[in-house]
Amino acid sequence: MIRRRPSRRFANLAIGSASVLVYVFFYVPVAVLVLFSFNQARTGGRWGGFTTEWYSALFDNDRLITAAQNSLLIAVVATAVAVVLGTMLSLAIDRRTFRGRTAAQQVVYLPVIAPEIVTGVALLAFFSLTLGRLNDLLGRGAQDALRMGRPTIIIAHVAFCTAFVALVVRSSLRTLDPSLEEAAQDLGANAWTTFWRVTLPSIMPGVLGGALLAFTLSLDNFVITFFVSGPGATTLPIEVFGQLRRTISPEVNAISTLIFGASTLLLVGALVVQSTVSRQRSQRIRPLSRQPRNRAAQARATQATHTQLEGQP
Amino acid sequence: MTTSTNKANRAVWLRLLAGLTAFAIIVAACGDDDDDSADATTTTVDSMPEAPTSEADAETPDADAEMPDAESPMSERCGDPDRLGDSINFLNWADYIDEAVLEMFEEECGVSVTMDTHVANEEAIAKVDAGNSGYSLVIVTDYAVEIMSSQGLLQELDMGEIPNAANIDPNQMDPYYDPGNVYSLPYQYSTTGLAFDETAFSTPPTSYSAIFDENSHCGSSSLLEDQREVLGAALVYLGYDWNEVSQAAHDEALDLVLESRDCVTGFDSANYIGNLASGEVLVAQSWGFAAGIAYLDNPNIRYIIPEEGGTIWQDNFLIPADAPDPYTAHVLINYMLEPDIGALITEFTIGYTPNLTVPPLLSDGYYEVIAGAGLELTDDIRERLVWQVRSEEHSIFAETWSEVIAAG
Amino acid sequence: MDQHSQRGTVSLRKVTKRFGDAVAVNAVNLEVEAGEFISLLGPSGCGKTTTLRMISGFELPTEGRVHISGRDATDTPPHLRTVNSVFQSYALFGHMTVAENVAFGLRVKRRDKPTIERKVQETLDLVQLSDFGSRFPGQLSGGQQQRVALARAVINEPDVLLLDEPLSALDLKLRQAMRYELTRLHDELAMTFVFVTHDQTEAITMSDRIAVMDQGEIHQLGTPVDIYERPATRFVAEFIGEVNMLEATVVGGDGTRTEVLLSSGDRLTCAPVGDSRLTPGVSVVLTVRPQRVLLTPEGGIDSQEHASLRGELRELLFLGDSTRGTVGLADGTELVAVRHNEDGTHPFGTLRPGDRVDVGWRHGTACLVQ
Amino acid sequence: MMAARAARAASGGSGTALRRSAAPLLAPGLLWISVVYVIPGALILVYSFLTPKLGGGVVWQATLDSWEEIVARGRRSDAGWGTVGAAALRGIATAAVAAVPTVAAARYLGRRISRGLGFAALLGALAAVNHLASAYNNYTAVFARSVVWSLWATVVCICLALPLAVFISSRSSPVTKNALLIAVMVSFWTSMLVRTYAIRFLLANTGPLNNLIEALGLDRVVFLNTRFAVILGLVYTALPFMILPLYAATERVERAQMEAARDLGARPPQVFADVFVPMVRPGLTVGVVMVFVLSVSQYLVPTLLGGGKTNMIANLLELQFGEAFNWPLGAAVAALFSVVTFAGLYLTVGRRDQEELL
Repeated sequence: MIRRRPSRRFANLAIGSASVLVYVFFYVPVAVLVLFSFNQARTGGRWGGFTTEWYSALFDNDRLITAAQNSLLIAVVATAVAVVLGTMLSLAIDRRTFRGRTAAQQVVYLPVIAPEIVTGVALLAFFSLTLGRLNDLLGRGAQDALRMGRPTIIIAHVAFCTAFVALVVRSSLRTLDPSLEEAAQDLGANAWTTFWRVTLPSIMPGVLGGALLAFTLSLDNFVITFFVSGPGATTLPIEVFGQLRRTISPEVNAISTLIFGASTLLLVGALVVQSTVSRQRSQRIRPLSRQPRNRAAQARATQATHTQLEGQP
Repeated sequence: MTTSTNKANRAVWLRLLAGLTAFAIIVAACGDDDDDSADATTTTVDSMPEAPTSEADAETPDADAEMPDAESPMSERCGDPDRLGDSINFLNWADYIDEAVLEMFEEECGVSVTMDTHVANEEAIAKVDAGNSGYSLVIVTDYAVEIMSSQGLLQELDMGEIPNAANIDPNQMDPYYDPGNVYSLPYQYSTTGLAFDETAFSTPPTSYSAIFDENSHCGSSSLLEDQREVLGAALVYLGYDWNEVSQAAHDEALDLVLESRDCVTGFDSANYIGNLASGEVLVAQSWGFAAGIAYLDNPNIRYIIPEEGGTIWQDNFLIPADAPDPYTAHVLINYMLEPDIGALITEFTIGYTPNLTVPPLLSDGYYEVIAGAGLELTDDIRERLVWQVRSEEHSIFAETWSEVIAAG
Repeated sequence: MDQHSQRGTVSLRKVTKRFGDAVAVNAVNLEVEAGEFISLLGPSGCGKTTTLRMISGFELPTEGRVHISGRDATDTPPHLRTVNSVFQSYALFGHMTVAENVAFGLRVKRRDKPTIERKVQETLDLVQLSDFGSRFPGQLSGGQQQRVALARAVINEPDVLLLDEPLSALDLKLRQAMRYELTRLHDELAMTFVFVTHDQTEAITMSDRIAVMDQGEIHQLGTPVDIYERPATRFVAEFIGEVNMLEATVVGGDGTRTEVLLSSGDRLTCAPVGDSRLTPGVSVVLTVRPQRVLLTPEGGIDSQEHASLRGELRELLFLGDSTRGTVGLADGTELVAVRHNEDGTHPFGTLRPGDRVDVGWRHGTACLVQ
Repeated sequence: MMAARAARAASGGSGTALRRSAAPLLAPGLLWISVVYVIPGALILVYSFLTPKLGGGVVWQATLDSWEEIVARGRRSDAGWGTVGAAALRGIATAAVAAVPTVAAARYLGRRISRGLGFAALLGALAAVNHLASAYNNYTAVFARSVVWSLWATVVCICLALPLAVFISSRSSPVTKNALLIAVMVSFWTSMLVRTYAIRFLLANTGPLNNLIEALGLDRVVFLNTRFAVILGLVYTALPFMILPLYAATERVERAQMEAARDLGARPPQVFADVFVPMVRPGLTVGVVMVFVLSVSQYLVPTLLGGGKTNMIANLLELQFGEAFNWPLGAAVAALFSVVTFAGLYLTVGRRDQEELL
């Protein structure tokens, strides 16, 4: 039995229960929508029995499927571009000195702090102005006109995704010792090789994290997308928002459940991989963290000391 | 042998790469091309393995070869096959058409319809106003037609291409917003009034007092989230005209709305339908068709046009001035004015059809809802209905409404 | 006893600490006297830090009681104990200046401002950082940070100052300087110091007493001389300095001496460790410091006052200030002798590797441990 | 070896190599963000000086109407000189009420009393400004409300995220940690809209929460379309953005420093205020900025959970850009809103944290 001071036990209990509360808060709405995706009653509020008909209906619902495809496509492209641009930006800001660095940083921070709705209306104004002028200039017929749609959505998404990627990558760059890169260069690697062989692998978690965040933000964006979308570019949030005029259809719950399930599976898979890797690794190196867990490391250190002492005679 | 396999492999790989590049380019640059580009992309990628070495011919020949097949059994409802495009972008109110109609049109005429939806007329206007919206056919409500035509955003309809226009109820033609139907033809129309749960009232309400009078059903009533409808209702309740623009009248109407603000569950144009069905809301200012939808879930729902009056509104087909394919749009309008198609649409929307050939085709179910929910549009009721007018001077509605927004 | 006289004492009574199944500290008894400089010495993982943390209150003993200044403090939370700690990593508050760091303890006790300012200056003077008050810890060197950590603890005038490997992060030169500094502080403050270290030199040079710990137990508690000259266990002997260890079996003896048989076949008589368990048949280890070992040509040892063995000189190593000779005994076990070089002459005369030699030591300088 | 030397010579040594021009790395991303944010932002400012066009958009004819409307127009409903007095009274009352706990806290934590008083005064000033703004005109009223609600949401987010961050970072296994973090993210992967709609259902008058309340023998409570629902929605939406940075900061907290503080006699609340909070401050700042900015411009939450009865700045913008057909006015509101937000952030975040943020 481990004795603990009552106050500390109370604090642990408080922290633990608050955390549980937060997760409950997060997941009750998700549980509701999962439940409703299996609800026979079309209008929510009553339980009309279990059914999977909404899932089969979903596959016949071209609008939702197309919207989901659009969302995914836009998110993938925007994320891909943003990862490259964002990583470059963060490298420039963190590893290079140049005039106007602060100003550059502030521009990068703009998408994070700019109110979404303002960005949305500003982009609507901007695109309607510039696309109109461009079309006049190019004198194109209506058939191949430049217009709002997936390209404009992607342009907008790339911008805020880039900013988020840059911020996340920057944070992992900052924990990376620059002497590591200098060492690589000292060993004869050119800047390019250094980046691919040393810098990128070290900041990979940051890059992946940034990509994940960017993907999520792009997938879920409603306000900005709403203002810059065009023909054939309806994304899932916009489609769902349109449906809210009546009551949300069970198919929407079904597709949300599917997305939720897929992302959970994906992330749980990643977690399993990570845990396997870390278990393998921990057989070699154990974390040197806190007192009670420390014993293995201490035991090894003891051995080392002994060896040292015994090695003398 | 080995070499050739390698070569073949490499070729496949290169083609795949090219395909993917094409994919990326299509995605990044040509989201605006005429076909649904998701389909176009799929075709390109699919055709990759068997496509010959040249990349130029990857796109058209197959499609062209297939087109006549699709066209040959084409009915006369599809207009001139030579002028008909193969796809069209269509902007409609959300949840306002049976999607089967679009599939039928595609099957019958070989035109794929990409429908996008809007949730406000203003949204549709803004999209078209931005220029090169890509939409050949747009559906908006009455006053929006007037605004768009005054801005030169619309092109005149060629009635020669829309023979079915002759089917339209003369009552619904020649509206105030488009005299002579130069730019628009009616799609569906409905009214705005009150919907209520019959069981909650000993005597059915006949007036907006059911909402504006604090004592009745406080906490279970709802007003639309629409400045014109709410303020209009308040104005007529106070004895003014629905389209009144005087400051004094608006001051009074504002006070009334702000008072009832604490009583209504919300200003809500969407959720009240479900709430009526579930009993959470007992009386609501409502679109006519919405009362019908609520009735489907809760047969106790009734709809009235209050004695002070209500609005009539009509959604319309129109073709933007810069529509990429006006001809196909005309064909689609004509198609949707076919009796069977019109019936499909009206059965779905539970609105009123302006198409005189449609009523005989509507199901008993439809009439049951109309009769049961009290949605019949008699001449007596028609007299109480007004059209909402929208011009510069009506900006006072927005000013008054911003007070409502500011209040909470 | 009145509490005043007990101020500064620490008493651990059968204190045990378990983490899950692992026993970190096992039924330790320790009485620390007021004003004493005591070191807990042992390898990492021996339980010394856990012991210290039970005194500071960051760990609760699983069993046993902790008394500080005569009062049972087992259940007193850390902030109410009259002890202060200097942490291994210093744990300085990076967001506060040096002066704010030092003032922290007084500030949370809500002393008045002038007092705090005065005492902060005094304490900074004491650790020779008078002019560094407005700097941030990040701007200081390791040694300076160390002294801030000291000042931050001693300003509270604790009954007992706990130091957890405070010198381990410093380089050799600084470490030596800080050793002196700590001793000086201890003398000036007349405070009880409990010092945790794995470095025997630190413990031996600074402490009044040393508790050598291993596997959660105190193997020996004594003055540095005791620990060095008369290790109580094989572990202590091995851990402190260099030592020759010869396997042996007790073959006889009385109350004053013990007769053992070495693995090399030699019979020796030793002073007993006062351990009654040394009955004939028990196997023991004979320990003797290389500095105590005499190395002479054959027959050069007076066997009356010395124990002596015969062997062959295997190796001579010149170490600068001393020379080290390794002797192989009959069964091959080795014995090391170290002699100081004086006046540049060879301390072992003309002996060369391969010579037959006698090795021996004065009776009483070797110890038997189990 | 030779190769290494040659490479170093070619690049002019590693130091110079790192000092090469930043332009190629910087230009694409910076240009992109500028095109999407800076230029349209400037355009919005231009629009605010133009004439509205019926049907949306602008007529390119300069006017100050929009700015006059925002700055000079009074509120019809409850403006008046009396409100200034009322605002002052309210400010003083708030400060007085707030002073009790803040001074007590300052004393308890061993801080100067003046700091507690200062904080109370700040709250009082905020209340007074809020009162004034609410009465001044429609725009300032909605503005003030958005800010106050977002501040509440931020406070609630801190209160929820802090224990969770501590909880996660005190798990020993990295796998558990990641699982818990991912659990925060996964819920985030389901459409915000749909989840907000689910909250709507939960809070409805006939919804599960009210059924529960009734089952407990209490009266049903109107949650929906109240400020409670809206703030709850704001918290729900923005919470992950508080948890993640706060967790990252908590991970970096050195346990030894907290122990040192306790060792020096600080009680747990003092350790929290004097050591823990300063140490997690960078993460806290990031979280506060994110939550505040996300909340203050929220559109979906007040629309879905406010039911038109409880509105925020985005609803006002929607009115102007939508039904009101007054883009210039909307642009002016947006411009003012952005300027005030940026200025506020700049002033509150401070230099040191800014470095931390950027």
